[in-house]
This record gives sequence, structure tokens and C-alpha cells, in this order.
Amino acid sequence: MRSLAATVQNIFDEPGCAKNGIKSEAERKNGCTKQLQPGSAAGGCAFDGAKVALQPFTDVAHLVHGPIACEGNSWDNRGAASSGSNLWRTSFTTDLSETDIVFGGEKRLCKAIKEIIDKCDPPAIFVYQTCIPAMIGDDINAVCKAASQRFAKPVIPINSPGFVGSKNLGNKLAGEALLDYVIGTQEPDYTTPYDINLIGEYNLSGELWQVKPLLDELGIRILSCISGDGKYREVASSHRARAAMLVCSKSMINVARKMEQRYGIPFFEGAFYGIQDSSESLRQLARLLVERGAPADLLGRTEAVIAREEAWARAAIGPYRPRFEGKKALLITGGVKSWSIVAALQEAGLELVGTSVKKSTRKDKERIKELMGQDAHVIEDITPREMFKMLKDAKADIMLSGGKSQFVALKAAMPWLDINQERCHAYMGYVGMVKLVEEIDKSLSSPMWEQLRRPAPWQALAKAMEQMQSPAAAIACDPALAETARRARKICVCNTVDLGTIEDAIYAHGLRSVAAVREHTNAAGGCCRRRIEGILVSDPSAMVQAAE
Amino acid sequence: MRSLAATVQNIFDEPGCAKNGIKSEAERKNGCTKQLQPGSAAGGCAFDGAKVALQPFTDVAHLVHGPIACEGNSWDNRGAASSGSNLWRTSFTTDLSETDIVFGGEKRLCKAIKEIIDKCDPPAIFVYQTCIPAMIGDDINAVCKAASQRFAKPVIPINSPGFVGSKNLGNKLAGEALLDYVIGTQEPDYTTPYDINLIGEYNLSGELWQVKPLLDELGIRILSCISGDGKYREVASSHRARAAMLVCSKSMINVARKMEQRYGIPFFEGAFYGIQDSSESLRQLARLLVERGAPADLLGRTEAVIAREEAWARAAIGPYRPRFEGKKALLITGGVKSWSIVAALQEAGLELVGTSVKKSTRKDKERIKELMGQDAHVIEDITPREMFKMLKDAKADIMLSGGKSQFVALKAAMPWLDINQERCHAYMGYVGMVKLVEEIDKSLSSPMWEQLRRPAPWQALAKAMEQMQSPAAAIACDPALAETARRARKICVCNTVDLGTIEDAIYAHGLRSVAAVREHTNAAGGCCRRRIEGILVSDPSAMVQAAE
Amino acid sequence: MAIVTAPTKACAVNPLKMSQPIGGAFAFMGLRGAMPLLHGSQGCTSFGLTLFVRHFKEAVPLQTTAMSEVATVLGGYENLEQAILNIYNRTKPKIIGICSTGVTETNGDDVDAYLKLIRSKHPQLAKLPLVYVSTPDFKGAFQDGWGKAVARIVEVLVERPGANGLRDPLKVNVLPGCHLTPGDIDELRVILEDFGLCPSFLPDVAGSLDGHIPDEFTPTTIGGIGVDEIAGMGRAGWTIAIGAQMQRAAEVMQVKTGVPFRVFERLCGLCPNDEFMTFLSEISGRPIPLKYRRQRGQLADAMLDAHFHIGGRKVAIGAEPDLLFDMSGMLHDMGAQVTAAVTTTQSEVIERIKTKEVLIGDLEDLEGLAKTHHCDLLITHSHGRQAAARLKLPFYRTGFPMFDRLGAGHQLSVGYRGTRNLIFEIANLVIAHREENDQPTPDRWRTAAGLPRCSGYRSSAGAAGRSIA
Amino acid sequence: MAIVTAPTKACAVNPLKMSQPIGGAFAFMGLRGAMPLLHGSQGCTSFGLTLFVRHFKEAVPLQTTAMSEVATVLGGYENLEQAILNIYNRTKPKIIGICSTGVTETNGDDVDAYLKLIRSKHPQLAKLPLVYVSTPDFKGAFQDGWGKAVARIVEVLVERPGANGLRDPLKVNVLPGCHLTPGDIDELRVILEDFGLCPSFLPDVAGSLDGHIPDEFTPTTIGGIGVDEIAGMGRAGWTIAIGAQMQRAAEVMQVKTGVPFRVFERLCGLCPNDEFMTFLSEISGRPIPLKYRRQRGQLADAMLDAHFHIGGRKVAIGAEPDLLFDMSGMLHDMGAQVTAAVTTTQSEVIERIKTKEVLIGDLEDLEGLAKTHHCDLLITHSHGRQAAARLKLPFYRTGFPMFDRLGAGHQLSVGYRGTRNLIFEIANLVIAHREENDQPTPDRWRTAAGLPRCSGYRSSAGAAGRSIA
Repeated sequence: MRSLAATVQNIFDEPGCAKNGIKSEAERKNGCTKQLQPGSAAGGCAFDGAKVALQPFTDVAHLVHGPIACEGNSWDNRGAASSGSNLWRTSFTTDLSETDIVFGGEKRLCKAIKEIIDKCDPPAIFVYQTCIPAMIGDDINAVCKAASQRFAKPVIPINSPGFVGSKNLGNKLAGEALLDYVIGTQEPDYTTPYDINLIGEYNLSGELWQVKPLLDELGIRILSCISGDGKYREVASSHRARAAMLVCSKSMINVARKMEQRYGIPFFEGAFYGIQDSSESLRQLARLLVERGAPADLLGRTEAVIAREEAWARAAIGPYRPRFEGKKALLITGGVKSWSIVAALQEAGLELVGTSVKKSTRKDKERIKELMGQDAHVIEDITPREMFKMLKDAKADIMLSGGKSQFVALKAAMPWLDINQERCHAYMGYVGMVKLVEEIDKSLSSPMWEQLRRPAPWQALAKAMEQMQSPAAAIACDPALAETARRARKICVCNTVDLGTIEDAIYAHGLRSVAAVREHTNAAGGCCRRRIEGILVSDPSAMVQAAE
Repeated sequence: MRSLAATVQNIFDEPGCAKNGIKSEAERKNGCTKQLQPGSAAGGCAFDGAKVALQPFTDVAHLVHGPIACEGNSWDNRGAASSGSNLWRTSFTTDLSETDIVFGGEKRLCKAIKEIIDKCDPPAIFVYQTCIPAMIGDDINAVCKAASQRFAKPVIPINSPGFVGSKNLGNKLAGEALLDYVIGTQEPDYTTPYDINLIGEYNLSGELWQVKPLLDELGIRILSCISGDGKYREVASSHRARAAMLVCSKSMINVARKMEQRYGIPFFEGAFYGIQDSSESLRQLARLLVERGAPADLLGRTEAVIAREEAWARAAIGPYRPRFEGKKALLITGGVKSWSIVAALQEAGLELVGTSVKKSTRKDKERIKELMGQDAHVIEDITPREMFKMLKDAKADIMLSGGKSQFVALKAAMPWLDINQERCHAYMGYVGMVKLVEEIDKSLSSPMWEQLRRPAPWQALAKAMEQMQSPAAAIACDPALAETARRARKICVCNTVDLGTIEDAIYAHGLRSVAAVREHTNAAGGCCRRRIEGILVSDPSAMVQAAE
Repeated sequence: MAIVTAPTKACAVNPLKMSQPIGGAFAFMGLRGAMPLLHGSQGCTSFGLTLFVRHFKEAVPLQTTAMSEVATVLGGYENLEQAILNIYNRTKPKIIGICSTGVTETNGDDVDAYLKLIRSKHPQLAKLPLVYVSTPDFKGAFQDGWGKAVARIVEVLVERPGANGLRDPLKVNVLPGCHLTPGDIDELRVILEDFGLCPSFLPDVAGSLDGHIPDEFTPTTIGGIGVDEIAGMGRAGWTIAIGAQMQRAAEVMQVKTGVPFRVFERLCGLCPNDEFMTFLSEISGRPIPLKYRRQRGQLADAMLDAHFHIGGRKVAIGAEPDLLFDMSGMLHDMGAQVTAAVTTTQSEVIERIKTKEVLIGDLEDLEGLAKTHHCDLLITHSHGRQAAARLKLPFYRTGFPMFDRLGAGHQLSVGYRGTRNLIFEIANLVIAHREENDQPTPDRWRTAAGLPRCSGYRSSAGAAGRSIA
Repeated sequence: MAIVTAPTKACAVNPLKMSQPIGGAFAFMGLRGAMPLLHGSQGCTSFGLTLFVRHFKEAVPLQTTAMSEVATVLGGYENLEQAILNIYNRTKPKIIGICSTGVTETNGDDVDAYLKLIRSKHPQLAKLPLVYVSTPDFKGAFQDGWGKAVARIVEVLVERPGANGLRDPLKVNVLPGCHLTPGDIDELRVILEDFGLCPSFLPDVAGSLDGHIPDEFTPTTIGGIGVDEIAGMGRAGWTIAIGAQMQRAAEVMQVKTGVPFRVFERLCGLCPNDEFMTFLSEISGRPIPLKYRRQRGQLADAMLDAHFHIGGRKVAIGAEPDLLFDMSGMLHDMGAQVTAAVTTTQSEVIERIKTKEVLIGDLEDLEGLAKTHHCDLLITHSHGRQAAARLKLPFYRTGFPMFDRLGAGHQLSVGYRGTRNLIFEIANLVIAHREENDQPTPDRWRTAAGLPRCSGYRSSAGAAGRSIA
């Protein structure tokens, strides 16, 4: 068994990584995780990444070995969907106490594993290592090995303590654990020439199910989805697939590449976001399967489905084109989405005023230039402050991003859509893209934005009003003081004329208009015009005359 | 067809009515409804009574012919339960407009009947007459007759406009309509020697279902329940029952008596409230059935069930006896309940401090005396004001009554239970009586009452505090005036010593106690004791010393 | 501009409407020491009473002239006289408010003449205000009765100011529509007081029906605006009318006393409250207090959080005109589509409702429209519960009556804070309903995305959208 | 007196507890211009941040020293120094609040020493308050972190009054526990101000996390109590601590400045608020304002209306000690039985909870107890949703986090009005649940009353009662 450090180094060396391809060997050794900046860092840790990558396995018990923070602060926060077991939603943690820190937590871990098996008897337990037990030397590999033997049940160590690096590194470490302990350990009940793996697809909001019907229609079977709506038995026997699609290249490229290496399963990087993208992925899947021996008619059938779906989607998006005319979108995401969604938005008639490329590969960037032209507004990195300003200045009509920048957009009173993990709508496949367009339309056409952008009433009110002083409310409501206070009220602030003066003037001279009052008193009749009017109409005899 | 006036007179003549029995003929002619007192009347009208009595027929469309007030203000306000159709919960009304008043509403009524048949096709429609169409001369009997023929469907006129009298009269008019138009118009699919009718049972909160299992167990079939959970076909063929139980003697005695007269169905007046009561009713049912030819073993089986149920109920109530020791209950209800519930409460160990007999018969009153002794506190009539006083003065620990006096009891912060129609718990049969005892216990033992009876804090605060005057809040928060205001604050109101004076004294003389401050200033140290303490401990140097 | 459609059915099914007389009686319940009296058969009162008691969960004073069939034939003079004397002797009211009903209107009782006669016969009643308002059941609806009663109260009880009777600009009359709850009125009271204004609410149901524990039993209303305070309303600087139904009462006030008025048709939503705050600031000469500046920010923030859930919803609303106008306006502002709208009576605000068509109809109509238009949120009073259950829709209760939940009297919709809470409540209702009913499953998507066999599954973008939503 | 039981399981299932450091960081979020900084690996911050963002639906400032594996081995000095400088330069904070985590505590970082060194090396930081609080993950829980942080803030930032530094009796310090929402704090602010008192809330999350729309983007907290105001807290007449968790901070305040204090362990319920009002009246020398007299009546009335629905309920509550004490006390007062109680950490209030046993445990324990004891109402934070769904119980969300509903920051429980609304909400939840699940049917009664065949159907009155209820 390799050490954690060796595993990490190995991941940094990943030859399948497009970024790595253009680095020198020395650069590669340095690792690809950006050095964290204390005091200005954001984003999750390696443990977070490992958990995100594996938790969608629905029938597995996920046990976090660490103090309460790691699991207690984070569980039940993801919207992956399951068609079967809900065990993945149950949270298990050793909740290490000070005693454990002093005496070591291995015993508690052992006991915890037993408790879980006694209660739930899951097909497997994934044990996640965290910083503190790693620091105090808890050997989870050894504990898991012993437990596996004792309980005759896979107990898999996921060795990815937070402080070894970023979330992305954690995704890959999770992949390594699958490769080391899970994949290839069981055999499927049967195989077909149409068996595929999806790698790095998490079925958030159940979005996989927007695409699966098309695969079903074509007879393509998802032997294993790693890890959305996944089952332990499926991933354990996933080495028998004929082809694989790497859905999110950033998270699990090591799994795809090593499965190709070890089991000869060819893969391609693809996505189901956007129309072109979805079509291309279906095409590639068919091609790979046919190359591996599936009947060649699959290609034709696939093209037929693609043609039908594209026609439907284009027809569905069509009506929105005129509605989106002249509307500008700002896209802050990364990787594949940075161009696949660009394409879809353009198809719907939106103008893209910028897209971020922070997490994109060179190939991604090329695609963007293709789509948006050479002078595309490509955003390498953007601070929240800049984003806020950009939106406040109405450089864009809508922003699409992940939840992290949600409140930056909203506080600028700008339409915003979540297109990352936390969203509650599913945007995958053709159906999903139409849904996305609908959601954009719903957001853009809401009358709410205009209202929120109006100035607050105090901003609208004259400055003079703001500076006025008024007697205490208490006095105003005291009948004894009321009349004095009443007459003493300043009606015109600019010239400090009080009510008494105005009233006296009205009665003395029988005044009927603001202009007349202005002549006879010192009132300016500007800001106080309405109030003087009020006093004038309040003369009942005058009013009765007018009514007659 | 008799006129409405004749029908009303006929009802007043009711020979089955216990009250009527002791009246002279002249008195009987006068009618038994108390003359309504303008400006101090309460309770519903005859239309209300008719609707209440018949609406529990679940599969009938109940159509109210009148302006919006009659139905719009009153529908969906009763908790009868249905085991089948929910049509009875749908409200139908002709919602008469001014035009209808001028030109007559018969046409609209006709059209309304047709609309209902087109939409719902119910087994029957009950058409309720109200005051205004009665005043303008809409002949609903004629309209219903024509509609029945045209649509080949029973359309039954319920001629009970509000202004002819009380709710109770309305109940009986509803019964007359059943007798005239419904009962005996169909034949049951089959009959058994165990077929009975329940008359005047409305299945409120589904309480009938607390008793029905016992009847089922004994093989007794409810051929028709008039009207709780009733169906049109059942009541139409109810003339084939072997015996009947009149559950609420006040509402439908005419139906029971006339069915005996016309179809030879013997009946008895009974109730399922309380243990003895329930047993007696089961016994009577069995007896009547056996008299009409049912196998005699029914009597023995009935006694066995009674013995079992009584034993269970007594055992269930037993534990509450010590909890209820010394607790006094006030019962404001009427009729059968006035004694049947008395018995049950006494069984549970409650002391009855009073029971109302407003709606009770002489026989009811005799039962009460038997139970409570000759000097029983029997309440003929009680005004809300007296009731409130009685509760406020804690003459009783709990009141049981109908919803009308609910807020009188609650506002006196006294436990109260609803034992009339609007309640949400079912108290019928043995199970229901145990439930009642539980609910009483729950209410009596709630810690809430004690809290609600405590005086409000302002009542508890010293009077001096109440009379204090304080400077306006505005000034208090203005830093410019704060120090002056601060020192000027009256610390001791009684002697009007201000903060500045006290502070000066403390610093000048190094005072450490309230007593010392009292000596050196004019402060009384009574109501202001706490505030002086605050000032004393607020001397930081003193505090620090104390802490060392 | 909405098209207003009148009913064509002969039979109203599941009425939305409540009757005019009890709307009128309700207005009198906001007066201190009042006894509302319905001139009609005792059922008219009994039904109304039960309705109020179930809604407010309070003992409610309401009396009847108990017209019998015979009395109806003879005319109602004697019953009215007896009722007034009886109430006067037994409950010592500060005012009796009399509303006619269908029975006495059909009969043609001349109540104004009756009252003159009664007064002349019984000098002991000289100082007892008797306010009569004509409210036949067969015309109008609840809010009409309320509006008419308030206008009559102003006409009869407000004193014409003396020749040079000066007014106090800090004194403000507020004439709230019957769609405002006691909670709403208390909220407005605090707002006005925070501007240093001294409001008089006519009627003030917050004082009488807010739920409180009296020390003594009182058969009339406890709390509410006093007759003296009403008399002095002519000295106010302004009248604020809330809801179009109060326009007439405000006009009557102006004609009689010269107090200028402004009608606020809506007080739920951001912009309506901006206007309200601006107006209060202008008439009080005070800046908008910090508290409301913060509340405005909180409302804006709530709108942002909630628009994801409320925006795009297809809403079915059944309510009286002013409430319908206010609620539908707020929801429209949040990006919802008011797809089914049913109301009870004519009003000039109806055609300005942001929807295609407003039906003067019943809950059967609302249910039908909600079904046809695939609405996904139902808003009406408690009687809508059956429809909501049948349609399996999230159901927000608003308006009168609300008998199947507690706290009807404290439901808030006015002000920044009230709107904020309302928006949260509706959004949370939608979220909870989605959680329980719309979790994604493999099969739902399958139906949505459709397999080739299932023809017509994608007839339009809208349809596809719906099934996915 | 409740027995307190400690956990015996090795594996916590569905944790109720959240960690100490983020409780500490939360306290700093109630300070103006603050940047809370967790000294640990970046995951510690990221998880906490997400939790706060999901709860408040606001951008939340929270930074990390981003300890890597290597840094952990070498000690955290450099990371801390770099983090502080970075924050200082980039966000210009008015204060940085530093909380340790499990990683740095296990490592034994001497942060106090580090800070001295950092200050000496970087004179530009001289005027920047740096408050450090030790909050290891492996000890205590969320409310402990909050309590400790506030005590440290008082220790470090409150100025000792000068030799004859006089105090202002109208100035009152309020130290709210972390179970109070921004809405609660705003409610208390209004109450205190209505007594003419000038409150300073430490921390004041109402100022920073109430949901508002800033004009400019700011990376630190916006709103909250300023460092200057904290410094002047020693001049107050009284300190009011809310929740037992704040006792220590109040004591620290008294020792340092001599300001006397009073702890209010509960502010939800009738009697606790009576005591609170009495106290405010005494220290302010003002009568209790009319507004609160009316609110008290409304609360009493709400209790009467709601006791039919809440009384007798068997309630399962999972919450941090102070919240548990307050909520369970209020429910007990309403006649409910707190039959299952689970909390997160030790506290002296636990044994005074009105229940038989309090378990320091997790949501699995709560679910199990609720099932065994046939509870019919579940109350805990949003993570309880799974248990509620499995148990098919009405579910009231309270505490932190509440991520699946809107308006968490505005949920009220303090004061007469807050209690009133809470009671209505819970009662309505119970009513709605009963409507949907417990309608009487012929078969339910049959089961309840039992046929002779069905043995044991009436083993006890309790059992029979249950099935009928």
C-alpha cells in the first residue's frame, strides 16, 4: 500500500490532465494545486472533495473519522438524488473527544464500524480520514483492513485528510481509493455490449435522470455511475464496462485513465450541458461502444435520437429568442460549462458579456474563442467586489454562477441563476437545457428587479425633509401640550415658518392658495407645498362652499 | 300536502314529547318554542335547525334557496364525518339577487337543480326554503315536484324558513320532510332480524364509529342512521327496520313516533354518553329486537359485551380517581347529557358543583336528583356574566359545555371542555367516555392555568412605580443631554431624590450600603432599593476590591 | 387590464362571498362599547356570530331583532324598538349599530323613520347614538357592508368643526378596509406613531378583536374607538383610507369636515409601502425612522430570497376585491402569474388587477380555473381547504373567514415587515409542498423527457417545463 | 429534576451538534467591520461558511489561516501572521476575531504568544483589535464557542471605567445567547427602547445578519456593534445576559467594570416575560408601556386558544442547552409533555429542564426516543427533517442551522409577541398535521375500540387514548 504522500504525488503527475500536458516535469512535481493563501482562501479541503465525490453512492455508509466539525458542520448539504437506498443521507461520525485525541481514536473507529454494521448492515462502509486523527497517527488503513476481515464486509479507507490540499485533490484521492479497494472486486450478474460507466457524474437534483431515458431508449446500460445514484455492487463490478464517459474532467480523470489502463475501457471527456454537447456525448458513447463490438446500427439509431431531440429542443427554445434580444448574460463558472453553456445561451439569443475561465483547460478556452470571437470577454479571475460593481453598473442583465457568488448578484438586485451543485433545478440534457432557458426567462422577466432598483423613499425625499427636527412624539400626543406644539410646528423648514403663523395669516386675510400664503408669510411653498395645501383645504367653510 | 303552518302546529302537538305531556291543550296549541326576545335572543333559526338535522346525509346535494347570507355565512361549519361520499360538504345555493327578489326566484331554483344534476348526479337533492323566497312567494314544493318528475330523481323540499321559529323547530320540520317525501319510498336489498334505525344521531367527529364496532360484534345492523354518515337510499328504505333508537330526543321525536305509528317500528330514547347510558342503550336495543323476533341469545351476548366493556372502561377510568379527588366540575349542557355525563364524571371521582337543566325533561331532572342528591345545584338558566363570575371565583375547577360559552370560561382562565357539536374529540360509547376522562385530566393538570391566573407584572409592581414620570425617550438617548438627564433621574420617587444627589453622596462619603445612602440623602430605599444597589455596585474601585 | 366577468350560473357552488349585513356589523365591532344589531330573523345573526367567533376565537357581541314570520308581515317597528330598549337596559352600550337584512329590506321597513319614532317615544335614549345602515343580503358583499357602515358612522358621528375650529396636523384619521386584521391595524398604529403622528382608527378592530383577557365580563365590545374620539375626527390633518372600499367614507369625511384624504389601495409590497412612508414623512415633516429603513432592506432581501420559489408560480386567488387587488399585486411584483382570480363583488380596482380575467364568482369557479390553468398555488379563505385538498395544491389562507387555523387576527400583510413575513410564509409553503410532492425520481424524468412511444409528451415548451418543475 | 445522560455510542449518527469554533466565529459576526478568522485547515472555514450562508442566505465573512499539512508540522505562526496581514491589507477590518480549531489545538499553537510577536513585528496593526479565543473542535459545542468568544471580547475590548467614571443608568448592556435570532434581537431592542433604555447588544447579529441590501460591496461584516461602543459598555447601568451561556461574559463584565448583571435564562413564555418586563420597569423607573400590556393579553389569549392543540402533546426536542431549556419550558407551560430531550453539551440548566431525562446525544437518539415514547411533535434544527419524515411527525424547525426554509433570521421567540406567534405556529402545525393524517374513519375507531379478536387492544388507558387521539 502506498503512502498518502506518494498517492498525492502520483495524482499531480496525472498524464490525462490537459493542464499537466503543457507543464515541465519540474512544474508537474510541484503539484497542480494552487498554493493556499492564508486570509484570502476560499473553497473546501481535500476531505470535502473526497466526500463530495463518493457520497452519492447511495447504499454505502459514509463514516467520518474526526471531531464534530468535519461532519457535524457539513452533512446533509447536497442535493444528489437516489432511486433506491437513502443510507447515504444518514450521517456517521466518530465525533472525537479530547480523550480520543490523547489516547488515539482507532478503538472508537473500530467500535463505530461495528455499530454501523449492527444497525444498518450496508454493503460497504467508506471511512473518511480527517486532519486530527491523521495528526495523532490513527492508521485508518489498518483499522479498515482489520474490520473488513472481522466483519466480512468491505470497509474502505478514504485517506484524504483536509490539510493535504484542495477539494479537487480530494476528489482524486477518493478516486484512488475506489481504484485501490473497490473497482474490480465483484463481477456483474451479466454484461451486454452496451455497458458503459459514467465517471464524475453526481446526479445532483436528479439531473442524470434527464438523460438516462435517452440511453435506455438506445439500449445503452449504465453499468456504473460514479457516483450519482450509484450502488456499491455496481462500482465494484464496473471494470466490465465497454466504454466510459468522463463527465467532469476535473474531478476523476485518474479513475477514467487508470480504468482504461487496467481494464482496457476506452473513455472520452464529455458533458450533457447544452444541446451540442449532449449530442456530441451521445455520439461518442455510441462510437466507442461500436468500436468495442456493439452492433453498428447503434450509430444510426443514435443519430436519429439526436436529430429528434435537437429539433425538439431548438423548437422549444425558439420562442425565447425574441424575448432575449439584447439581453446580456455573465457566466461565472468553469471547466466544460464555461463553453457548453455559452453555446446554449447563444442559441437562445442571449449575448454573452463575459465568461470565466478560472477552472478551464486550454481546450476549453479555445472553444470559447470559437464561440464568442477572438475578443471574447474572458474573465480569468474576478473578485466579489468587481462582480458587484459590474452588475450594479448593469453591464449584464443576468448572471449565471455557482452559489458562492449568489449574494453578490442578488444584493446588486440582478437576476441570477444557480448553475452549480446547490441548484434545485436540473439542467442536464436537452430537457434540462430547455428548462434552463425557461428559468432564465422567468428571472429576466420578473417585475421584481425594477422595483428593487428604485431608490428608497428617503433617498427620493427632499434633503430638507431629512434635516428637519421634530418635537418628541410624546409631547405631540399629550393633549395638554398639543395645541402649543401644534401651532409651533414648522410648516416650512427652509424658512422656519410655524403652523400658527400660517393659520393666523389664512384667517386674517382669508387666503385661498399656496401662492397667497407665500405672499403673507415667510413660507417658501416648495417642500412644504403639500402641507400648506392641507391647511388650506382644512378650512371647513371653504370646503363646504366648494362642495356646493 | 299540508301547509307549513299546519305542519308547525302538528309538531307543537307532538304527543311523544315529554314536556308536552304535562301541558294543557291550550298550552300545547300555543307551541313549545319560547317566544324570541328581540335584542337578547341567541341561537339559530328554523332553517339552521333543518340543515343541521339533514346535512349529515352524505350523498345528498343540499341546495339552499335564498340570498347569500343563509348559506354563504354558514357552510362547512360542522364536523360530521362520512365513510363514503363527500358531496354533503359541497355547498349549493341560489344566491338570490335583487332581480330575483323582484321577479321571483323559482326559475333560478329550477335551473340550479338542473345544474346540480348535470354536475353531480346525486341520488337526491334536498332544497331548503329560507325567509326571503318564502316572503316573495316562491313555491318550492311545486318546483321540487316538477323537478322530481322532469329529472326522475327525488328533489325534496325542506320547508323550514328561518323566521318560522327556532332551530329545534327546524329539526322537526326536517323530520317531517323525511316522513313526507323520503322514508318508505325505497326497499332495502335485504333485511335481517337485527336491523335498526338510529334517529337523531349526527356522527359528529365520527363518534358513531366509537359504538358501531360493538353493534357489528353483536350482529346488529344499522339499517339507517338519521342522519349521521347516512345515505339517501338507507333512509328511504328505513321503514323496514325492526327497532329504533332515538338518540337525541329533542330533535327528531316526531320521526321516531310517526315511524312507530306508520310502520310499527318500536323505539326508545337513549344515549351513548357515559358508561351506564351506553350499557342501557345496548340492552334496550337487544330487548326490542328480540321482542320483534330476533333470536333470544342476543340478550345474553349483549350482556357479555356490556360486562366486558364496562369492566374495561372502569379499569381505564380508575387511575384518574385519585387525580380528580377534590376537583369540582360545572356542567352546562342539556337534555340527556345533563345526567348521563354527570354519572360518568362522578364515576371518575369528580365532584359536580352544578349542572344545567335548561333543555332537560322532567325525567332528566329526576335522574339528576337521584345522582346528585336532593340539594343538587341545578341551574335553570345562567347568564354569561354569572358564569364568568362563578368561574373567576373558582367555584369550579373545570367547566364542560358547548362552544357558545367557551370564551366565557377561557377568559376566566378556567379549564374548559367542549362537549357539544363543535368539539373535535369524540366522546361516545365506552371508548369515548374514557377519552373524555383523559381530556379532563389533561386540561386539569395543565400548568398553564396557574400561570394565567397570576397577576400581570404591572399589577404586581409597586404603585409608586406606576405613577412615576420619566423624561422622553428621545432625550435619554441624545448624548448631548444625556449627562444632565442622567443625573437628574429620580432614583427614589417617593422622596424625589435624583441620581446626581445620590452619586455625590456616595462619592463624598464613600458610602457602601443602601442604609448609608438613606442616611445621607432623602432616599427612602423602599421601591428604589434595587436601583440604589445598582449604583453602589457600579463603583468600579469598590467592585475590584471586593473581587480581590 | 383585466376583463371582469359576471356569473352565468343559477347555482353558486361553495360560495366565496359572505353577506353585506355582517360586513356592516363587523365595522361596528371596531367601536368601543358597541352592540351591533341585525334587523332580521335570528338566524341571520346566529350564522354571522358563529362565523366571527370561529374566525377570531373570541366572544363577539351581535344582536338580533328576532323577526318572526308574523313580525315580518306586520313590519319590524316593534321588534326594533324592543331590541333597542332591551339592549339599552341590559348591556348599557355606548352605541348601537343597526344593519338591515334581506328580510327587512324585502319587507320595506323604513328604519330611519322607526328610529325617529323610537327616539321621540323614549327620551332616555336621547344621548345613545343609533347608527343605521342599509345592507340587504341580496346585494353586494361583506366589504360593501363594511364600507357603507363606516361611511354612515362618519356621517352620523363625526362632528362638523366649529367656525374657526383649527385642526391638528399631527392627528390623522385612518379608515382601514375590512381586509386588514387587528394585527395589521396595530402595525399601522406603531408606524404612524413612529412618525410622531396621532392616529385614530375607524373602525379599530385591533382594540376590540385582538384577543385579550378582560377582567370583567362585558356583553358589548371591549376596546375599539370611542364615540368621543370619532366625534373629534374632523380636527385631523389628514384622512388615510386603506383599500378602495374606504374611498367613500373618506369623501364623506372631507365633505363634512374638510379633512383632505388619500387612499392607499395597497399596503402589501415594496412600492406601496415606499409611497406610504413617503406620504407619512411629508405630512409629519419627519424623516423616515431608521427602523423602517432597516425593514425596507429586510423586505428587499426577503424578496430576493423568495423570488426563486414564488417567481413563475401560477397562482389562483379568491378574495374580496381590495384583498385580491393587494395580494395579487404583491405576487405579481414577485414574478408570479396570477392565473385564476375570483372575487365577490364589483369594485373599480378589479380591472386594474394584473391578470387576464377576474370572475365575480364562487370557489367552484376558482377550483375549476386553477385546474384548467394548472395553477400551483391556491390562495383564499378557509373555505378553500376542500378545493386545495382535491387539487393537491399548497394552500395559503387569507381573508375572512379563517376558522381552521389559529391567529387569524394576527396575520400581517401591511408594512415592510408584514410583507416580508407574508412572503416568507408563502415561499415556505411552496418549498414544503415541493419537498413532499415533487422530489425528482427516475420515473418523473422519464415521463418528462418522454420515451418515443409516449406521443405528445412535448407538445410545447410550457408543457415540458411544467412536468419538470 | 431531569437526569442527564452522557452518550455511550462510539459513532454519532446524524449529529445534532455543531462545532465550537464556528460558534466563536459567529459571535464575531455581530461586530461591525469584523473579520472572523478560523485558525485551521481551509475546510474548517469552508464548512462553517457554507452552513452560515445556507442559514442566513447572506454573504458571510469568514476567513481561514489555511493550515496545510506542512504548516501544521511547523506550527501555525506564519500562516496566522500572513492571514492577519492579508486581511488587514485587503479588507480593512475594524477587528479580527480569531478562533482556534482542532488542528491547531492538537498542534499546541500558542496563539496569544503569536499575536504578541505579530504585533511587535507589524506596528501598522497597533490599533487593530485582535481578539483570540480558544475553541477546539473536540470539546464543547456551538453555544460554548459563542459564550467563550463573547467573554473574551468583553475581557479584551471593554474599557475599565476611569477612577470616578460615572455610569448612565439608562444605558444597558445586552449579552444575547447564540440561540437568539436577528429578529429576536431587534424585538428586544424595541422593547428596551420603549422603556427609555439605551441598549448595546454584544454581539449584535441583528445589525449584520438581518438581511439587508448594502449599497457597496464589503468583505467584512456590515452592521453590528462597533468596537467603540463595546469599549464604552463599562458605563452602563446594567448588563442583561440572555441564556445561561452568557453568565460568564456577564461576570467578566462585572469584575472588569462593576456593572451589575442579571441573567434571563428564558424569554419565551408568559412568566419569563413578566419577569423581564418587571425588571425593565424597575431599572428604567418607567411603567410598562401600554403596548406590552396589550401584547400580554394577546399572548394569554393565544395560550388559551392553542392549549387545546399543544396541551397533552408528547414532544421530542433536540437543541442546544439554552434553546432546549427555553423551548421545553414554554411547551411545558402550555401543558405539553417533553418526552424526549436531546442536547449537545453540558450546561447547568439541563437538569432543570422539565422532563425525565436529557440525553447529550445526536438526532438518531432523538428519533429513537421519539419513536419509543410515541411522541407526536418533533422540534429541532433542519437536520431533523429526515427523522420527521420517517416518523411522519409534524416538525417545527428551530435553532441553527435552518437551511431548508426561508426567514431563519427573522424567526421570533422572545417577548410576549414572539411567544404568541411561536405558539400559533406550533399549534397550526399540529392542526394541519392532524387534518392530513388523523381524520376519523370507521376503521380507525374499529381498531381503537377493538373487536374481541384483536387481543391486547386495550392494554392500558394510555394506549387506547393514543390510538383515538
